[in-house]
Amino acid sequence: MERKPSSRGRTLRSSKGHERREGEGVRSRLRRFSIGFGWFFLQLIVCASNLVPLDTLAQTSISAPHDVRVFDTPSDGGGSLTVQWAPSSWDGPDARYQVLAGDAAVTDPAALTIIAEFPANSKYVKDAKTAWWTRNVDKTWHQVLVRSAKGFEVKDGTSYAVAVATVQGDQRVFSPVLVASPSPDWFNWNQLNNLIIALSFGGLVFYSISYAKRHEIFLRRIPGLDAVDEAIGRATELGKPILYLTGAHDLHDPSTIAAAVILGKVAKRAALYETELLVPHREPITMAVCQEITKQAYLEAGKPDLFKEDANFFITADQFSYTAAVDGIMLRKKPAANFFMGAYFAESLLLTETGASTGAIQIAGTDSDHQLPFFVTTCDYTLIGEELYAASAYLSKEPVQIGTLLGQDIGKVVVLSAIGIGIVLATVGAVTGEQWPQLFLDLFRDLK
Amino acid sequence: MSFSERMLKIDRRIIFLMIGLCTLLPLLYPVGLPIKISSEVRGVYDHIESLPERSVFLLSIDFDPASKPELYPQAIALLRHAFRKHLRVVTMTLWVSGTGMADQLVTQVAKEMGKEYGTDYAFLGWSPGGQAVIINMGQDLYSAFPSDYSGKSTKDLPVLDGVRSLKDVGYMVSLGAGRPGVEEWYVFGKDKYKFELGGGCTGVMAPGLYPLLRSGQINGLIGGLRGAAEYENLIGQKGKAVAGMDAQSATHLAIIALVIMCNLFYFSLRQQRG
Amino acid sequence: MIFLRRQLPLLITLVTGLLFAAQYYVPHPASEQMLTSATKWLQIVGGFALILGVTSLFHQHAVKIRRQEAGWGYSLVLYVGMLGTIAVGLWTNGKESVEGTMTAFGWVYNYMMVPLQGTMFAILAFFIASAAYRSFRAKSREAAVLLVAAVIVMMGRVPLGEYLIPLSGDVSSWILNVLNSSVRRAILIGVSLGAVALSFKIIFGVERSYLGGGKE
Amino acid sequence: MTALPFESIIGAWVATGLTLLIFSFLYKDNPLFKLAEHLYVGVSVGYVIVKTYDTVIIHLVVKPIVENGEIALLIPVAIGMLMLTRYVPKAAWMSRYAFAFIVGMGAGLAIPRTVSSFILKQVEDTIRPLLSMAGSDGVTFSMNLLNPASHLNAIIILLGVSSVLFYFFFSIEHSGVGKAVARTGILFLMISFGAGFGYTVMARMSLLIGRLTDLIEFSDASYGRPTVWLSLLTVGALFLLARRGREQPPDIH
Repeated sequence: MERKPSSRGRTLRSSKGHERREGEGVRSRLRRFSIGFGWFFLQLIVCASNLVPLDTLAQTSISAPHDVRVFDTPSDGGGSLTVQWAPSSWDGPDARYQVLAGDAAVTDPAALTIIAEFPANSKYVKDAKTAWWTRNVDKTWHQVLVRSAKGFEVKDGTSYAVAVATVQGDQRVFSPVLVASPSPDWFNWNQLNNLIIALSFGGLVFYSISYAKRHEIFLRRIPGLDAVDEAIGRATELGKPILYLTGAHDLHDPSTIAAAVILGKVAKRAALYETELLVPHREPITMAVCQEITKQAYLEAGKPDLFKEDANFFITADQFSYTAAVDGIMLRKKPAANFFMGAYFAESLLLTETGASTGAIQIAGTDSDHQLPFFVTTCDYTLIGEELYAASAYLSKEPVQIGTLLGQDIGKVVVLSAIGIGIVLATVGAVTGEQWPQLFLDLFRDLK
Repeated sequence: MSFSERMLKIDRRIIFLMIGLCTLLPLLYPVGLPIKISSEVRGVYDHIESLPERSVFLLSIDFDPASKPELYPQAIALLRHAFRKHLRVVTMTLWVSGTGMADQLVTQVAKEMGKEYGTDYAFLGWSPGGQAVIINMGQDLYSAFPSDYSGKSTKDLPVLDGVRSLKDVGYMVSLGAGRPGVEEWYVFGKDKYKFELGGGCTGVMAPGLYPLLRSGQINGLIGGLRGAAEYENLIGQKGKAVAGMDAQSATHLAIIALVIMCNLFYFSLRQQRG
Repeated sequence: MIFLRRQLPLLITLVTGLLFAAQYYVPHPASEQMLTSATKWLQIVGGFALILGVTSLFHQHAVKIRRQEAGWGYSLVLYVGMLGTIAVGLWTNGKESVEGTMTAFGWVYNYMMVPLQGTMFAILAFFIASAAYRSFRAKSREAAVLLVAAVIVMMGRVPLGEYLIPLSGDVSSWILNVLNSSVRRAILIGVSLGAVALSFKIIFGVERSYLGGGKE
Repeated sequence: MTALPFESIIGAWVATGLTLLIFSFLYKDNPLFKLAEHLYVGVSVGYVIVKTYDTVIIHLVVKPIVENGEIALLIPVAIGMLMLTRYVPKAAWMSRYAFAFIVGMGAGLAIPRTVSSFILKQVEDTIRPLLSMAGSDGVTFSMNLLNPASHLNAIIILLGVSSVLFYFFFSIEHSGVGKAVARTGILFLMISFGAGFGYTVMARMSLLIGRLTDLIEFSDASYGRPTVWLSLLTVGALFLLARRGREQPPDIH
């Protein structure tokens, strides 16, 4: 037995109602996001009072799905409608729901195409990954998207009639037919948290850069840098040269820039102590820049006459030929201190092993994390990852570098506090079964 | 010069010889020790098992000959599994110097399994740009690869029926030796286009991909030759990876012995010097 | 001129950067269409960048040959290898195989490039072994922890190790899945913050080293 | 067994020879290795050029323009050309437009995607409840170390993530409690590097195994045993080179 749907007038009214809701969407969502917690808490209480216990699996006779809503899927590229309806007391594996759609002119739901059919205890709002600021109904409601499929095309700007039916055995009960039309949107509200995080972090970085331009900023001591002086001192005592490598990349890589900055400091010390400096290169432009840096360092140390053009020299760009040549230098000249700064690849081990066998103090600094294990085991000190940048910022005193570092530090504090607060709230949520911790947790979820 | 000191200074070519023998002998006289299956590798296997026939399986062969010993066996095992499950196999590469290898690999396994080019599988070849290729495939596959490796129009390939972009791919595995590799496929691919992603990688890369595995951003990870050996075991068709496991065992134990000896001599030397 | 040479490039970076960052949040088909076209362009430009990357070698070795510097013979070998490969490649339309049979280009690839590149990295196995013996010392508590973890993972990842010490497999899997994951996650978050900061600095022209020194 | 095709046999000899030339580096850096290394660079550059020409010029640009009239593709070609002005000193500044486009677009694409893939996703997965309600048992805390998702492991991951993140703070001095946290961070870092070390050893050994497997295959009689003959030849050549080297004074640089 099939029951005929209710009047068409109501259908139109409800679809108009949705249009209004959509028009308001932008402002209301923003307001919701900003007013946030208090508002939502109220909403939750209201929703909770409507909650129907799911575990009452009753064999009562079925009825038409109630509170059905059909509207253009928000935050999408068009071509899709969202259908939502309230859960019922008889939602269970025995009953099924059908979602039907067709031309807007159709008024008889039985004449519509069946788009989806599924057990009545599936397809909930909570299955779709959404955040509270985009959710307009409770998580326990049903939700289905109507999209183009074989034999049924959903076009933007065209109106479609949609109905939901409850099926049990050969009984089928229809909801009223509703009309809505899909359209593409200009903003994906689910990603609002992503946008806010990106923008505020970007703003933070620029703010901290400008702050660093105006204020002195404390940077912690980096133990590897202290070791630099010690190593140069020892080379001077032994009367042996210092070897400094700037890595495999060119100056486009921040790690090479950091290596060049640290070279300035090493060269200055070497000039003061009058110790020979050897800087073999793999890249001609880096060599030219490092030559300038070295010259400047000797000038600052007041020993321009000691500066030698050929302290920086180019060997070859080929990875292993370069390595073999540098190993040769290590074996012949037996430098007392070896520095490996910048980006390194498989050659790192060949270099540091030879260096270790000559008994040199070795100090490395790299962000090539795949090579870090080898540097740590074969060198005396290693600047790990970001420590290399920090060392360079510390030495160069450049506000852009220091400010960026500060900005990133604050970013890390935010991440850490989010994790800390999040874990406490998640645990509270898990133990008490409350929903409100989700208000915070959703802010740090990747939603689409 | 004390004993320890002399021992530490031995010619390294002796050690080279030792490692050479540790590799060579087990290869010539294999033992065949059992291999345990890890949950990381099982993740990829189980997902392919769960796919219905004729689902689209995209395999991106993102490595070059330098990583061939590790990733080639992985690719062979994955392709055999996919062909056996009668999936529609689409292959490609983001690494220019891997193109010839990928072509040879796909052709060889397809021939072995009796599959036909165009209807059962396709090789799209290489395209430059790394991340740009991934995004473009996510937007429109035919824009990123207007023609396949042999120059045929991709729109005419029956194997790509109903596939418009990465969104229509049932499962995608990237076998990456670096950049672009598994991470890029997540960031520029799965993040937006929401296909299921699995990863295979060299041993050097593997530890860095574990956070993505834990967070479910990739649903499985085949790490290095060992991972390939596990996969070969899972599909019950042993190949080069299983054959290499004995040599792998021998060399690992040799390295461990060397590290221990190094530290013994080092500490005895330190004690002597006070 | 200064505008054309200095400000316009920065303006281009600013506009493209903001446009494509914003695109992510806009699902409208117009924005998707823009992304499709632009990534296609990026693909093609990527090809040119690749050529740019390898051609610096031409120059370097050509100079060596012209000046007959020490080892110029090797540079000649490089040139012969390159020109030979290009000639063969163009002759076979850049295909390693046609209908499953290997072409001459495929032969160069399979029997020259594959073994050369493969072996280049295989020699590292020997150097790891020698370094293991000569320099992987537990100089500090940190290095000791590293070595112990390394030994466990080396044991646990091979059948013989698992056979000798059955626990090693589970322990190494725990180290990789839990301890290692947590560290790599922290590094990943830190590096990502750095990458986002760098991207912002590039877009707003604070970081401009990518434009290259060059003459103004 | 059918005889192998001629080109495979020649190929096996060439491949074996080149493999051995590279392996000769283990003895020491020598002209044979340098020869092979330069040949490698030459061949791979040639390969990249051919592939790029075929893929980009022919398949991505010329064909679509000729066959479908996609004139818009001339824009990226123009950008690419601008990039090549690097080689013309006077016009080199024009290459900046190309780099500005690529780098700007790269930066723009990266920001939102990095935030979602590596910051949000990783933070989201770290935030896990440390207790759970399991049916009738009430509040439970799982201690199973082998299950990465257990509560105990969630705490360990939390500890690792926060101490390592703290270690990379640069605007706070590591003293007092901070020192203890930073030290924990270092220990976590070292364990992870240890895992990386173990895995890298595994990877390098696998590469060697792969090469030796090929050499064993090529020592087969059907190829004419190139491995055996060429090994002898390489050793002989190295010996000769070593003798010649001893007669000459060692080079300085």
